[in-house]
Amino acid sequence: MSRRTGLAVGLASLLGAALFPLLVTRPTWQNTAILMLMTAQLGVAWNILGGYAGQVSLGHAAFFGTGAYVSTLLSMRLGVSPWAGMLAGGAVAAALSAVIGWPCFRLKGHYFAMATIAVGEIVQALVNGWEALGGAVGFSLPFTESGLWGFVWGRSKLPYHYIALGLLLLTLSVNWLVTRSHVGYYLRAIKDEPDAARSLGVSLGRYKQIAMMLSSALAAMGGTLYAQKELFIDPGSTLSTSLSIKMALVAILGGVGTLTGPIVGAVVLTAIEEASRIGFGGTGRGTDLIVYGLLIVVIAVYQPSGIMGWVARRWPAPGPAPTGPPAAGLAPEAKPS
Amino acid sequence: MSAPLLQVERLTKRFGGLVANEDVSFSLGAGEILGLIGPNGAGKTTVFNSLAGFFPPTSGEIRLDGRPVAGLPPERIAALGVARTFQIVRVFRSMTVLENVMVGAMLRHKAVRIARRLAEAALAFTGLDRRSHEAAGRLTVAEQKRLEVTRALATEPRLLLLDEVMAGLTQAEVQEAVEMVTRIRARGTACVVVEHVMEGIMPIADRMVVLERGRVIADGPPRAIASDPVVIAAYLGEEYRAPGP
Amino acid sequence: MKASRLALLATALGLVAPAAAQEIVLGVIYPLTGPAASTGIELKNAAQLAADLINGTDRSVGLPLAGAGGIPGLKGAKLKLVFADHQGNPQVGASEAERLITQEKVAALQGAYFSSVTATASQTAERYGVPFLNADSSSVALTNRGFKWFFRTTPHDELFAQNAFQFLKDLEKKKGVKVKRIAIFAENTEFGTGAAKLQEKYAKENGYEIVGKVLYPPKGTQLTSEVQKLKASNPDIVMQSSYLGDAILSMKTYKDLGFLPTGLLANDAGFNDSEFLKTMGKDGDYVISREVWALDLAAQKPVVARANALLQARHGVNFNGNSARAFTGIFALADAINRAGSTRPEDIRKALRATDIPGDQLIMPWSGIQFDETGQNRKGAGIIVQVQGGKYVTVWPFTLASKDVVWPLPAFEKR
Amino acid sequence: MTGQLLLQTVLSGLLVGLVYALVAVGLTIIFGVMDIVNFAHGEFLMVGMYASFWGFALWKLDPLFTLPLTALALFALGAAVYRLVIRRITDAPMLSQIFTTFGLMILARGLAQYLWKPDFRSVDRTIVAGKVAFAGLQFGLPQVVAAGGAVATTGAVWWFLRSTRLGAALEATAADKEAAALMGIDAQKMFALAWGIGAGCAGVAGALLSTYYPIFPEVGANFILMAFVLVALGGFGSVTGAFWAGILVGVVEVVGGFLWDPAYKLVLVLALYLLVVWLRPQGLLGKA
Repeated sequence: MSRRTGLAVGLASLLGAALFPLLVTRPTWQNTAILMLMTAQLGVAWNILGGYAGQVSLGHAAFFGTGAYVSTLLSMRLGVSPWAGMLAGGAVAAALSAVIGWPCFRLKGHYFAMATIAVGEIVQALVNGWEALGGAVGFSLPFTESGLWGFVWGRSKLPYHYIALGLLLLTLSVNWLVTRSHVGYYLRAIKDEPDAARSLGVSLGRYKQIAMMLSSALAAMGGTLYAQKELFIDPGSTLSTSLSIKMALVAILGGVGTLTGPIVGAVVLTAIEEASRIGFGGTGRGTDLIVYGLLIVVIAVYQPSGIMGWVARRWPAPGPAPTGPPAAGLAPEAKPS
Repeated sequence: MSAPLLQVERLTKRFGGLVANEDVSFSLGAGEILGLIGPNGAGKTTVFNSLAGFFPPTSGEIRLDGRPVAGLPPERIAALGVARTFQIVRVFRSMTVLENVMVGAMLRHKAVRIARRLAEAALAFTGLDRRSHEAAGRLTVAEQKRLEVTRALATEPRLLLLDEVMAGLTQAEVQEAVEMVTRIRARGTACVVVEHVMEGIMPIADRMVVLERGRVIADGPPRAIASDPVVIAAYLGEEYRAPGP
Repeated sequence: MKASRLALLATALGLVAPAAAQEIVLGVIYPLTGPAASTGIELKNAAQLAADLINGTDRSVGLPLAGAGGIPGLKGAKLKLVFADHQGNPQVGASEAERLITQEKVAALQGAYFSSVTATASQTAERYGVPFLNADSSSVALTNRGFKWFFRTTPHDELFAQNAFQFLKDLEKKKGVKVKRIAIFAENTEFGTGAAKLQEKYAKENGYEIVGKVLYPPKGTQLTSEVQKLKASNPDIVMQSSYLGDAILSMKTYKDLGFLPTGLLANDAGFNDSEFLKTMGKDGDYVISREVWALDLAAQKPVVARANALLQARHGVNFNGNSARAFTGIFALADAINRAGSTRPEDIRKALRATDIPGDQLIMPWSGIQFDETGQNRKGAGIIVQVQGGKYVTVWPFTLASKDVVWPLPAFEKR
Repeated sequence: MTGQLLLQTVLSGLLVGLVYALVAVGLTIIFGVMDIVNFAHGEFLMVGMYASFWGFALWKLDPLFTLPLTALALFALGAAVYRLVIRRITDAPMLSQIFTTFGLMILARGLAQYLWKPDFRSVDRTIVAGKVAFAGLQFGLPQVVAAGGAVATTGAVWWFLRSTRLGAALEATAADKEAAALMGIDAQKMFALAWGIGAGCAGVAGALLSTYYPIFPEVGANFILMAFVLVALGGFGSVTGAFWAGILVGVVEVVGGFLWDPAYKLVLVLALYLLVVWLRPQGLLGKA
């Protein structure tokens, strides 16, 4: 679709998202909407590294968890406002990603993905055994309705909805700015032809690292929002590999390497999850898993390049095709070099 | 002769048992064009890759303006003003022609607007400006090679390494390439050109280095090279003589 | 037996009687998929049985509200249970609780087996001001969060730890068995580490020596290194906290590596799951476990046998600690709603605070149900059971014991 | 005493590692031939275990008797999964391949719970019940038999790849799809074969494991991470790599867990993997 209609659709959905909780007052739908916004934010954050830089990380929950733990520890032990905790969490996650990224970037394709799974599992196991970090018990945050300063609200969903929307917009704009800046050009160049990019003075490690740090910082901020909304964090819910895979799934389903792909993916995936669980969960026969698994397979098989890929094919925009699936190190023929 | 821009001394490169280069030495002044020729498998591209930093030489020295650069990674060597093209073309397929060149320009100018302006200028210089909004993947091989040159030029290099830029071109396209390299040199950029197309390289090279099985067997002006019996025996074959006396 | 089958039939018929005046909807959240699904479904079946008994007209089981044809205090309104699956995920537990409260308009909630999920689900109930009855999570933390709407019928880990050491003391007095060296073996989750901490505390207080503390990641592929470590610390008894899969795997590994302490004191969970004995057969014999229910309580409380017969008839399995607590939880809620005579949350909460169900009206070995200011049932009590002849028999407190405890643990070969 | 205990843990680790290796061999064959990481590989193992269980529960056949049947059934299942689903995504980017196999994993677990209830099952009386004890060391007989079976199967697969025409065709396809096609090798048949053998290996592992490991719909999750680590550690696509990696990881896990802390045995294995892969990005025996 042309740039103008693309923009129109974008603005319309933004308006829709903003008005949604005012129009739909049923808390369950409001909660599902917030879940979609939070999942979308994580998908967009993941996409900066997985889509644009072509580095498929399956251990991103380590950064999400870092955000959740840092802000929780700061607020519970030092009384620091979770807002400051959110920024601190982002910084710590960025630093952690630098430590993790540096050795992992030597690896390509499947090896990189496997290494990130290993890192994610190690972080979860270490936090699980570390008493000072709450160990396996995790933390229950105090349920004080301290409003904006304390980042905790009672029954109303609206504040959480708009914070989640705001965080999503922040993540989108960072993503957009990256694509607009030289970093974005460099990342696309690295993805297409890493050696050619190096011959033009592009340091692969540094720019992948920039993408990784931005991606992990934003994922960490998502972690803080999760902690403040659920008021309970433990290694299982914030550091698990299944959470990392979900972040990737959302971007893949929507269309990797596209700006809005992960948002569409988040909406569809969350809808499938909620509907299958609410619809069939109560039976206890596992039917919700069957429906969920079947839908994922069908979507993956018939829409390999994701929903936005289908949209781009369906209504081809003038000019070059969207970046589409990353090539370097990921296309099937790229053996791990 | 100004201080040598590039100095290669006793460059040797072994891949396990295979000796790709052995004791290769030559030098190059600013704004000079050096032809690097030799039969297939003579080690030309290995020299290129060593110069561009894709793998460290087994032994020997490479100096740029007197500064040793052997072993530096390609991105550092690029920053020092050495740009290159690839024997097998490597354009950024999913990006437009203009965007490809902008990536080159961004080495010196990170601001996107300035990089775009410089890229447009470079495209005009190499005559690809008509195709700037095409997806690079859709260009012909000849155009893609020209795009690589443009992209390399956009990094404002002092030394340009051209790896068989003229291979597979029609007669007319070879002349265009020769004309373009001459204009590049006119701007003060030195070039090392690896070529098989003799009529492309002979007229523009200030000096020629001939490689055979990894060793330098001749180094001198094109005319001397064309008539040097050792070179002829190894590479040129009887029937060819340099144009003119 | 014939009479009870007829009664069951009547109950079934009762169900299809014309719709009652008004329906009381209760939300029940359990893990119906994922690794704990088999336990979740046991809890679900038990809760449904309780509701069906109350809605039915058969009074033979002898529990006060059973056969009352609905809640008398609300003109015979029928109980309707709506089940939700939290898949063992705290976030899903919270959103399911919210869905049940806002969409299904439940009058009260019961759940959620995993302490971590109970934490988030009960938090949502607290936000909405809906009574949350927890029948089966034993983490101590749940009742010191200062919640107004949270009520727990089951005793928690602190009490179970005290029971375990009281049992060892009584054992010493009665049978002159001197236990000195204790090894703790637990999964490194909230359930395991929580229990381990309490066991360490009470071991020190009672002068026992902790010779080894082995924590393991659940759902592992093997437990060889763990059992080797236990064997190396050569303890007199092992206190173990494992869910079903690891309980089975660890017992088999004990046998393979020829390791057998004089006593194996399990912390319920996997060791009391109906699958455990089915799988282990006689290798599971003589395992001692803390429990809150055992079939042989029927000797002193006939209601236990009658209720168990109904579950046996419907699902072919006996009650166990988990399902008995789920069953009792529903009755506690029904009793409160009946006394409140309304489905308004505030009325139910006040009624729950005033709950005082005597012990003989329960199938549990408790002196009754009475909630203290933190919502914890102060009359809950644990018992200790031992597997003898393929069945769980009560061996402590000695007053309730139906069999004498077999100590030490006979070698696997000599069974 | 500790010397003997150490030897005991090393050998126990070896036994466990060999079973890991068999599961990983199946996974690495699928990857080697098709560059696809099968997230649902654990579920093939699960189906193998259930097949053995039902053989035992319904007809009182010991899992070791029905092992060949289980292997064949899983071979067929693997080929069928390829034909029905994977065939459509062979050329899709790695990401949607991960997405598809992840979907298959969830679907398989849901079906298992739907068909066979979520309860824990086990084969309680198997002919290999009992213990092996010598020189003060003790091992469960099922574990020893399982390790033996795993080595035999891995050896058979290795022999098949090395010295049969079909095996050579498979290796050729792994090396270069297009070149193999030029030589008249039907890639589709090879892919189906790869998925068949991969699932077959998991089926055999399932049958062997069912003699001592509890069986439930989620059992695949316990083994899949270990299989991934072995494939990456051994080198994607390398059968021998997966084999040696299995032994190494098995020993490191059990001995490390015993000497240091069982809570961190997985961390030990993963740290070992990261170290090796960092030094040799293509894994122990992977293609550079």
